[in-house]
Amino acid sequence: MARITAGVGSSHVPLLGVAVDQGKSNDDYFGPIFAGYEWTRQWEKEQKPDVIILVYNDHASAFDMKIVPTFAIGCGESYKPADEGWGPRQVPDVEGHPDLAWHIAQSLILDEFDMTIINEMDVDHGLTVPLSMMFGQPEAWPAKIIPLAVNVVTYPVPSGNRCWALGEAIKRAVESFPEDLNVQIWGTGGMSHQLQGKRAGLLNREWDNKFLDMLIGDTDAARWIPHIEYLRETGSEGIEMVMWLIMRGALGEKTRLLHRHYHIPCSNTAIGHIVLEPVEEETVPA
Amino acid sequence: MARITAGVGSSHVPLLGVAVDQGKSNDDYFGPIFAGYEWTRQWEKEQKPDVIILVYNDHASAFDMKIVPTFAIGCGESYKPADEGWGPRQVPDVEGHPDLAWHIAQSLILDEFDMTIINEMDVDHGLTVPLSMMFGQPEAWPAKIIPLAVNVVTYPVPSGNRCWALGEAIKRAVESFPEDLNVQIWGTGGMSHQLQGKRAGLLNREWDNKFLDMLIGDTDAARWIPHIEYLRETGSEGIEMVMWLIMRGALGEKTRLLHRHYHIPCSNTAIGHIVLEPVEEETVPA
Amino acid sequence: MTIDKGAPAKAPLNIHEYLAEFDDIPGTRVYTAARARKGYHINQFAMSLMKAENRARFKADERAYLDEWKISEEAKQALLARDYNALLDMGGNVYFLSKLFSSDGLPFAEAVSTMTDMTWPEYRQMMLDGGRSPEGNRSIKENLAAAAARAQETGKDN
Amino acid sequence: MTIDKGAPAKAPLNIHEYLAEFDDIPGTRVYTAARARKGYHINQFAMSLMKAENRARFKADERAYLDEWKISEEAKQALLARDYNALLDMGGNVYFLSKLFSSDGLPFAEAVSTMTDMTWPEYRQMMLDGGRSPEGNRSIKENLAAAAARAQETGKDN
Ligand SMILES: [Fe+3]
Ligand SMILES: [Fe+3]
Repeated sequence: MARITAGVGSSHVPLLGVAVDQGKSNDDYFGPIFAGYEWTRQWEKEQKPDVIILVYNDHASAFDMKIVPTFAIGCGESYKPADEGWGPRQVPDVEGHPDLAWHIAQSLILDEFDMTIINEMDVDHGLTVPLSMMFGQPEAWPAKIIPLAVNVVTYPVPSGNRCWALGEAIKRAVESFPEDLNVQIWGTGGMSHQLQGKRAGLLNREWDNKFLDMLIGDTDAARWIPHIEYLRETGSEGIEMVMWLIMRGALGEKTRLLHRHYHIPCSNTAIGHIVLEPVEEETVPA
Repeated sequence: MARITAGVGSSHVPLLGVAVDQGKSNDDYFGPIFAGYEWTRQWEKEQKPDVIILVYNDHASAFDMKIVPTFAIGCGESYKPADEGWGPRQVPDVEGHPDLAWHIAQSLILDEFDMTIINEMDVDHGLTVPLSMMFGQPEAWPAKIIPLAVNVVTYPVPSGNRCWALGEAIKRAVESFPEDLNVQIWGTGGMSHQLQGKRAGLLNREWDNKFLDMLIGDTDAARWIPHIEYLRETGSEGIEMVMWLIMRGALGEKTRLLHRHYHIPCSNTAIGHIVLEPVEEETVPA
Repeated sequence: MTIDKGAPAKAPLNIHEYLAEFDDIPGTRVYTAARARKGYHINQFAMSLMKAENRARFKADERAYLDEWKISEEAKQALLARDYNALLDMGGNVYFLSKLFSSDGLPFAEAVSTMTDMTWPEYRQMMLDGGRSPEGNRSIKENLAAAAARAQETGKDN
Repeated sequence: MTIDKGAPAKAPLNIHEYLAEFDDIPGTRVYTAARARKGYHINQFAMSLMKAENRARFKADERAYLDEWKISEEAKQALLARDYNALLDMGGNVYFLSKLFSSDGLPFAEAVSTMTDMTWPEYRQMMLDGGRSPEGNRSIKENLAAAAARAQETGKDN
């Protein structure tokens, strides 16, 4: 049986990709950011996940205004890095896991989530930057990836509750896949940032850290945070944090903290990073 | 306030479009089919709906296998008839109602339906044939149309319960739109038909009529019919009837029958057609 | 006919059970993920015929047009032969494949009839007579059980 | 800061209330349906710059390239001037518009700084110093109420 063994949260700022690609990750500006990912890189080498369900948002790259899916799951064989205006990132193609992806997609639809199935698309920095942060610059990414793209651009984006519930359903789906697979789920985006207007540059260290606190243990308070609170407290693009709730929901009732990192600033953004593992209660088989 | 004043169910067999477009709707074969729509044509002339929420499925026309949305709502200004292999139907373009469509889309997402928003697409016989059946051959369609495309091609398609619940949410959304609009909702597709394999040509008069019965009055039994039952009893393409449940769900707890018609065969398909109106209970304002 | 059984089936079905039931329907291929994946390029090819310029190119040289697609030789032969049952077995779906028979100018019913064991006039007559009955067409298992029961009955009679 | 209030907000919000709250955030345009509709072609234009050949054509003659799009003269002027605040007012969204400043070779933070009342070095320094504080940046109404209270306070003192 496949199982979700860990959840990872991480910002996915495009500049981090630039830093990796241009070999700047040890300089004065980036050094402290990347230092906070060192633990995770080592840990990932030991964990060797087979598949990562990578929750991210498409930043108007694969989807233009012609079609805006709320939840889109990538069931394809592979995905190329998108050209976001300065040419595609020179990173490996992303290999999918169509068997598990289709299984999850089918299970979610049966479970009354109104998924959009994607077979071909390019993936932007929202997906490739977390891979670079966690895996560096390998010849090929060391795990298969199931992209799960969430609309956090056009309002309303899905509620925190809906995202958390989707995570719960993903957990059920993974656990009903017969093959023995070590599956991680990553929630990316955030933390506080605002990329537009006179309020641009807003950061909120205190709120971000309370949010990280809420992902640990058995509270589900974070699923009830209304959108307006993200907007007021964490800037207009802080709403990306709803995607972390999908990750958290997929870890079950209780989590244990393995690693945590927070740094201000990176470009316009507060960098947050967390590694969690599910704490399974002893259950009597049904 | 906008309100849903009626629901219409109808098959959307492509051959009916051919019959209209080639002026054959009075011949021996088509005459009895079209006769059953006469009542509705007169009634629509009196009703003059402002907007029709037209639930249909795209038959691999706007959406190929690259992207398969479960529920897609058209928020665009207008839509052209699709070229399904023999050139586009020579019928008027379909004018949208972006104000109401976006309002419904936003409300549904807030209500935790994971909608895909569509701004540009062509519409196939699933949408244009019911317009021809209800309105004949006008210079321009006499109502604005909000296309609601449901995946009934790639399995799993949405459950009957989810479709019915979507209808209920559409009712709430329409009733929270401030403008005074007469809105109808149409559910199209079906009834029994199988377009593939050795079992092709299956029709089930008895089951289809029980299904029609279940749309009338205050029963919600139809929302619980499992997919396998549609497949066994009504042929592989009979599953299109789940779309009628969205229409039924949007009419509220109770309906009254205004018109009903059933005819076998049209091409490979059983033609079913029903007109319903919601029976509102007297409610004390909250 | 289970339509009027009252109990709501609210518990979420397991996807494996859900899919397994589909294999029990006689003469029917339900377009599941497995089929969608297998027939991906067949179906994408068929949809390409929605453009007049592609239809023209296809008609001018069917084989050359097919060679542009990631399709097996077997599938290309089935497409050239318009062998729709073979194409269903290879993951084709009729809503996609309809673009091919529409390009050929074939009516839906006539194209569909080629998948049955009837001629087009026979199929057409069956439809005029009320269509194919669901009796004996609902379940492979039920049909086998019924056949076994009949065989036993016959055995007893002997 | 309402993050730790316990009560789950389970009742579905009305969309009008939901959207109305967005207008209360200082210096922020939330990308609602209204903005998405207004800025549709501005945003679609920006996305077209994801193709190298389109970038080349745009750079060769910006005006000519813009004239291929259903965009108002005002929006064209704002695009030519890289006036991102004006573009936000016209329904532009930064995730789309980023394709324009990326084509220009401008880093995200520098492009974003042009929307504030700071120079790029000032903005950069603000970020290094911990970013813009949420204090006084949460709510237009709260800010007005606070200003009114201060004014009254000042009045009393006199
Ligand atoms: Fe992002
Ligand atoms: Fe249909």
